[in-house]
Amino acid sequence: MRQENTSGDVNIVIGGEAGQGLVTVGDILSKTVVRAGYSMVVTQSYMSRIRGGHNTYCIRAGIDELQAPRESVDVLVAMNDETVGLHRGEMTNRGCVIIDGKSKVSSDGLARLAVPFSELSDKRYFNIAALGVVASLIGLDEELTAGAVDDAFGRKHPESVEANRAALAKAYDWMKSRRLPGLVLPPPRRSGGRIVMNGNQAIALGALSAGVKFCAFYPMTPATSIVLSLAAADQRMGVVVEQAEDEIAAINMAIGASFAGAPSMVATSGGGFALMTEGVSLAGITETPILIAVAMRPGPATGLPTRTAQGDLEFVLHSGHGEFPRAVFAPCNVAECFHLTRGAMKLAEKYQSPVFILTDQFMADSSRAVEPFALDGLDTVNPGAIPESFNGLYKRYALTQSGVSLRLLPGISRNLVVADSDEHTEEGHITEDLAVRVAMADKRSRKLGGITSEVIPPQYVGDETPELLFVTWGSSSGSVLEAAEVLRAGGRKVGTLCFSQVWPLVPEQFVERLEKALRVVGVEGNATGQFCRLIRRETGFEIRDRVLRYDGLPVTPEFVLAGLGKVD
Amino acid sequence: MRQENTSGDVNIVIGGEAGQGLVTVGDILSKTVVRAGYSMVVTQSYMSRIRGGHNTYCIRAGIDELQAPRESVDVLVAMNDETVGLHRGEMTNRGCVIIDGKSKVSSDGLARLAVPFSELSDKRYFNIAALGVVASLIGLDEELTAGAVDDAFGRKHPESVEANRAALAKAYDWMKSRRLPGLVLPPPRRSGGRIVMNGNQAIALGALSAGVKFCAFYPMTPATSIVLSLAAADQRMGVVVEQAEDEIAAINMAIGASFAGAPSMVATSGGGFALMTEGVSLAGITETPILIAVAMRPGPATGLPTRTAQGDLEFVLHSGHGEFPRAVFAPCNVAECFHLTRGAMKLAEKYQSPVFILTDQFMADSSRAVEPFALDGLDTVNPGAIPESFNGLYKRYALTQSGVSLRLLPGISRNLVVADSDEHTEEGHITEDLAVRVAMADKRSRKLGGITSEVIPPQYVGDETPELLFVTWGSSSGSVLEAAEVLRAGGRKVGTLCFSQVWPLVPEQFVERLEKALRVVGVEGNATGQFCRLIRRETGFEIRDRVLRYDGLPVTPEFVLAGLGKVD
Amino acid sequence: MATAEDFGNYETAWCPGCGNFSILKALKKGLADAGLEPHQVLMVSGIGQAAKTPHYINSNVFNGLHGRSLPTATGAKLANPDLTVIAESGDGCNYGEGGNHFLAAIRRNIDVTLLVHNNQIYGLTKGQASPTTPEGYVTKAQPHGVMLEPFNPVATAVLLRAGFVARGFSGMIDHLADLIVQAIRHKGLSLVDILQPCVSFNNVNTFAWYKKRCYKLPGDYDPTDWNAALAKAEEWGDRIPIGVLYSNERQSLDRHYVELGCARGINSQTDMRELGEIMRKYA
Amino acid sequence: MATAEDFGNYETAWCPGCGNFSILKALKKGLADAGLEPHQVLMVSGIGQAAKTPHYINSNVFNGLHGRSLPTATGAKLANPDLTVIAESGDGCNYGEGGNHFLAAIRRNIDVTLLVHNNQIYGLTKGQASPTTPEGYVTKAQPHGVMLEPFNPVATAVLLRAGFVARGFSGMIDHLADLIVQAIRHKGLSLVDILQPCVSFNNVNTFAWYKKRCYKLPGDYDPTDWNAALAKAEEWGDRIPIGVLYSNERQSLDRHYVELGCARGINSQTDMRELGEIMRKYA
Ligand SMILES: Cc1ncc(C[n+]2csc(CCOP(=O)(O)OP(=O)(O)O)c2C)c(N)n1
Ligand SMILES: Cc1ncc(C[n+]2csc(CCOP(=O)(O)OP(=O)(O)O)c2C)c(N)n1
Ligand code: SF4
Ligand code: SF4
Ligand SMILES: [Mg+2]
Ligand SMILES: [Mg+2]
Repeated sequence: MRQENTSGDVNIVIGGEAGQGLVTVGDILSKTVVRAGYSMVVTQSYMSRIRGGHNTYCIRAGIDELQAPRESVDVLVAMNDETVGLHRGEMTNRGCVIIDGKSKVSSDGLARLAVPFSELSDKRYFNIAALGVVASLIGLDEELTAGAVDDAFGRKHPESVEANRAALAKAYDWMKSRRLPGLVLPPPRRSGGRIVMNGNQAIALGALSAGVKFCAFYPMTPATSIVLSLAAADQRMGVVVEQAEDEIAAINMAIGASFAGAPSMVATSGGGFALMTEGVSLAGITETPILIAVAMRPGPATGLPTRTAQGDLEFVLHSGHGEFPRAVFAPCNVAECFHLTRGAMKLAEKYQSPVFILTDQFMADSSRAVEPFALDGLDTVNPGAIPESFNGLYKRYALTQSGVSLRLLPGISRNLVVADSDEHTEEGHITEDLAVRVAMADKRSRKLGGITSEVIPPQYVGDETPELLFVTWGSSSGSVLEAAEVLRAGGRKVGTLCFSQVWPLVPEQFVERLEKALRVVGVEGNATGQFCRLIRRETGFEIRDRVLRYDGLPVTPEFVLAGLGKVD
Repeated sequence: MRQENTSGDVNIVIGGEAGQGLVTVGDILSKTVVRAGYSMVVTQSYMSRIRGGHNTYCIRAGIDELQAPRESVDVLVAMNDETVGLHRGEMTNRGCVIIDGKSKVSSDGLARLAVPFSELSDKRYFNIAALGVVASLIGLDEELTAGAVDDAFGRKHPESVEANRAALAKAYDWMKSRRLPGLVLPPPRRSGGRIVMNGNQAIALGALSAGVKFCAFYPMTPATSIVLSLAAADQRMGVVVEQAEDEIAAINMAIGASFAGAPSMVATSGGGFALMTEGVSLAGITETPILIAVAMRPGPATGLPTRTAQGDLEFVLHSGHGEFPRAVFAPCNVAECFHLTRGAMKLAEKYQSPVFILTDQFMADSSRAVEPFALDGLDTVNPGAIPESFNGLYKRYALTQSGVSLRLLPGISRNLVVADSDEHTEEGHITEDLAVRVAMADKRSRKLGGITSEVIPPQYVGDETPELLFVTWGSSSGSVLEAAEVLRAGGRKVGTLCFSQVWPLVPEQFVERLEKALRVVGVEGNATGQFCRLIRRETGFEIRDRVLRYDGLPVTPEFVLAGLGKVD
Repeated sequence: MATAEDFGNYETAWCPGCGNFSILKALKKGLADAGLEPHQVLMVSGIGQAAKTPHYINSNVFNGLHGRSLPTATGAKLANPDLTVIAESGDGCNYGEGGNHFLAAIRRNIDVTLLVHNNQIYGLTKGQASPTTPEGYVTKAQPHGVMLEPFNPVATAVLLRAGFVARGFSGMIDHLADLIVQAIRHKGLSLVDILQPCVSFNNVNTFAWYKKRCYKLPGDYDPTDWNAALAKAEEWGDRIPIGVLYSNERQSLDRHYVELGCARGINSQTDMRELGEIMRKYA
Repeated sequence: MATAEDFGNYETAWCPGCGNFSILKALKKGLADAGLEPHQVLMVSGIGQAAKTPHYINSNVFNGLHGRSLPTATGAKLANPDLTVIAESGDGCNYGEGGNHFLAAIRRNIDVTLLVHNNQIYGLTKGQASPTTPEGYVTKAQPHGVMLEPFNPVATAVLLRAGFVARGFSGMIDHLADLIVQAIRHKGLSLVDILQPCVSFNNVNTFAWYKKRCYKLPGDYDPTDWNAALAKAEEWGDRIPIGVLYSNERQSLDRHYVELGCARGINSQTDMRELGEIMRKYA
């Protein structure tokens, strides 16, 4: 089932080998699109290698708010011949292939722009020429595009500015007589002013805005870019970003740093997270705040290291031995990556607990047009209490009604702070008194009450009594929202329930919606319907119809609609 | 609520400091009890230290089949004064304290055998004298006791045999005029012939009987003794037991060994298991058989390292990133430790998957009187298929209906065996073909079908339409069974549903029982009712009434009955 | 100024006669001699008998996971470079489970003092071989004797040019206290490997065994001579040198981060204006 | 007898110009020269660019987890001591994530050949510093340059008395192939640290850089002289020695287990009678 474009958007796929510079072209184009005032969703798909293979950078741009990728392609920028064959089947009726004029590959009657690259520029600037062709094709202003090119290269390679400009100008020039009206975007509804940001950048920015001061990591796709964004800002923001010898070291460093007073985080993916689970448990019993960002990719084990999945929900939810409270957020879009990360850091400090941001490769690499975040006056995490506010004999784990004990930091007052991974007394010292054990376990459990009282309810959109209700979470939400709109446009009464916090769950917030709907369909990026199982565990409500994707690609509106057909 | 002894059993607690030799006395006494023909349940409780503190070794012996510990104490062997104060409140009416005559500690009107140890023996043999006193007290034959002492010391310390004998004889002699009839066990109903074995020894024996040839481990209480039992038999049985540098190494070694053809296992506890979770996922995707024994203790983190808990069920069940099938067994008694371990090893090989034995400190250290296992003619795991049975181009991950591919071993034929932690082709080579990915994920999932078809149903005991149904699993089962009997004796219609396999669950095997019962009560050794949650997830049935213990001690019949009172 | 007594006097869970008692004594003396107050000190440990030590010291304490004292200590030091951070654990903890962190901490040259109670055995788990257990030593887990070559921590540390490498003996308390003072004062990773008798599980390397063998490095020994240090670090058997084997003046990782402006201590505030500029780059 | 061609010819996922190609070539030659047939060989790897190598060799393969090739190889060798087991992975894999296993494998002296593609960078994850990256080297993850002292794998292996320690250069294929043959023939842990240019992420240690510096150890060099070996292993900079730096004849762990009767190979059967006797001890 392929859905044709009807709504003023265009879907561009740049395809080619790793190392050909797709990402450079894609990033500049997406910046231009957003600066022009369009909405945008980027989807990146790449292989686990540095050169060769087949990668794509997909930009969907439009005048209305877009929240999801689209599978059908309007413009295919084929950086090599192979790309044409691989994507031919995805082309829409108005589809057009941009390819080097020298290529002999057949494009089967598809509209084809055979670009005489070698006439337009030196080989080094073919990319920019291609950029010019596609930018012109969809109607982006030349000056705007040139500005984005300058921004990308100007600082690093001032010597190339002119050559880039020239290649771009030639490309625009060459295109003048070749506009295909069907692909030109209608004038935007707004005048730019938004920023271009992907999920991982937004997580980094969110953490910085909350006052993160320490991050330890071991490189792992697709989490690494969170950390690289922090590292790029380390001197300006005052944050230590330390590459650890392994993931175990990373989480233990972050816990040590947090204990000592630095708002701390780690970022990793499934396999690296597996190695952190003992540390999660340590954060649980020592009641040390920590933010753990897990960017999912398909497992088990190494699996498909550069693709996307939502397959680690149950693992994250139950990670760490023993029992202790936690919260798990799963941002549904890039703005939420920022806001939920902020919220998660604050929650971690407030409840002195591990808190998770569960994202995935799709979201990590999906650049969007985002309203700049209002940073002025944002509050930051202030670790620990002011020691002056306290007098008496300090007890790190004083038993309280809320389960939360006053947290002081070591070294900043004469109060001694004692934390312990063993079961411990209120003073933090190791104990084998079993009554104290129960009191401490209960104290820790009580914190879940507070965490639960702050749960972000799932977002409901749609008819109050839908015939069809979609339930989804995290990065799949955008596609579900769009699929629902398509169905509504077809006259069906559809609702969507998107969870951006997947733990704890508060059944009262949503169970009625499940019961009222004529039919409920769960949509997730895994093979076992993990979130559906969780809902049943927490509410008893069984979501039997499920649209599950686990081939390494993001859930798309098309996939949802096609899947619906199958479970229908 | 304390339950008095009525049924021909006696409960002995030996208490004192670590390093005082409690375990030696306890082991000899338990051997004697079983050789005499009694049933027995041992409960050991010890602190995380080598000397000092307060430990107990509790032996419940009786003429009927015992399946659970008892909290009330009939005989307290106080190796130091502190012990009296700590256990005074647990003594039954007929209770008696055995203590050094020189002790001035008050025992508050309890019957007291003040033993003149220094008159009976040299200081080195006080233990044996104490053993003689308690053995005589409960009516064990002197020769039988002496034989057990000889067996314990004879080989290692032949020089001490006579002195031990003498001390024992003096103790029996001293006791002649001091028998307290209320504590003498009735004559046994059988004439011995059983063996004395705890859960961990039975796991080791079960693994050996299934042909285990490789075990790697990093020491961790309460799992270490599984490995020590294997190590003690390594030369005789042909098994390599290798101490690893950490738990990560342990599981990866075992996976390597299994791949190469040795039936393999690891044994650890929660924190060590956390470090193994990446390896679990590796076993999942490479389809390498492995037995993982997890002996639980209270968490989070270091928690109470020498106590018991059932708090890692959900963690084990969801351990490892990505999705792949597994089976989890939780032996309800020592005999099951043997049989389920055997079964688990065979299942692991058959479905080329990780399989778990989930036990805990209580079961690990709980010696019981067990019928010797019929070893003759037992089958063992035969890793891999016979290469001659196969011709053609070998594909390690050939797609099959059952999901199980023919497993050949590397090096024993010209067929090349290729395994991969990445998503792979049928040949085992790394792939990024997303259709192949789906086919492989589906293939792996299909194995769950086979595993499910072999699930051991929960054991049901009791009335067909009970007013009260207990649901429990693993080591808590014995106590639940006994609590039910007590209630039945009180005229109530009670059923028990004990799960010794906790994953996968087959609702048809038990859901009707849940629905038919007037009231269902879950009993578990954790704070959140993990198994109850799992049942709800899998069946929708909510077990609201729960008796949960998480103070580090085993669930006892008394605890169940008292807890029932609270939820009643 | 604080005295050794100010660092407390607690009941321990150790066996009578254990070498840990003298280490504890030396540590308290060392802390006092270094001029530290209890609240200026953060003791970080793993799990094991040695790792219980921080519970017996009046100071800030983070008693974390088995094998992980070094990364936790590293994180704490980077978060608050003003703290005096001491990682204290056993040979199993640091050279076994934590072997990778040992290498990395040396390479980082983080300003943490690492005190290893090296009893050449896993004490708390009842006597399995540790990385430093001598070849041939029989335990229940090694019924045929240890088959692995023992790990030489001080030689490895010297080879990798750790900031400060010393070996002490729990039986020589004043000498050990002095090593601890020097280790604390040294700005960089400071290892003090402490020979510690375990009366319950190590019947070879006893107090008497060490007493007979340990000798102090001569006064003219030059710890900045790497080659000499390596030779001394390899000396083991009939004579065992104790003292500061090696030291250098490499800049510590925490200083690097402080100087770069990344590590600003715990009172620094987030500069939202600066962050706004970073965000604007995305426009 | 098998030839280098019998070890296959596959398409790779490496960058054009990568040093891995020559290593692959040398490996195939080495396997053939060692007189091995494909089915006698088990290649075990971790994750990374180097770790893909086994997929390009016609042999048995276990491509496991990042950092874990050594324990997996160790288990396989103990299960079937007849196999020729080769662990092959990158510097990040073996000295970073797998650092603890590196130390332990040396101490075990397990008869496994360890080939490390040392490109001094994390290649597959796009160029972060590895433990062998030179101080000061700038990457996106180390924007201020590496602040850690680089790890010297061959010196560490010599210090810990690994069975066999060699360094090769991917640019000298025949020499490397010969090292691989010797490493395979050596009964014990055999490390070949292979200097490998990464054209995508390491612009310092290029082919030309190595070419200028690498020299073969002289014919009269005695690899059984530990002190000399340590000195050679420390040599780095303008001149880099390649060849067999060190070797000894310590018995390998697998031989120990074979001789004890613990490791009986994969065809041994369980003796139920013996087990019965063990069980009877519990009576
Ligand atoms: C991850 C993990 N693995 C294993 C253990 C069990 N464990 C606790 S202490 C210890 C060994 C302690 O030896 P060492 O560090 O030498 O300290 P010692 O008791 O000898 O002072 C082990 C293996 C644990 N707590 N956590
Ligand atoms: C547990 C875990 N952490 C991190 C990763 C991500 N990862 C894959 S390869 C790699 C680095 C590879 O570097 P190296 O071993 O030097 O090999 P190279 O690519 O340079 O040949 C990393 C960090 C992973 N796969 N697993
Ligand atoms: S077991 Fe050994 S190290 Fe532990 S307290 Fe006892 S003597 Fe000391
Ligand atoms: S990234 Fe480097 S190591 Fe990897 S294939 Fe390319 S050149 Fe070789
Ligand atoms: Mg030790
Ligand atoms: Mg590398």
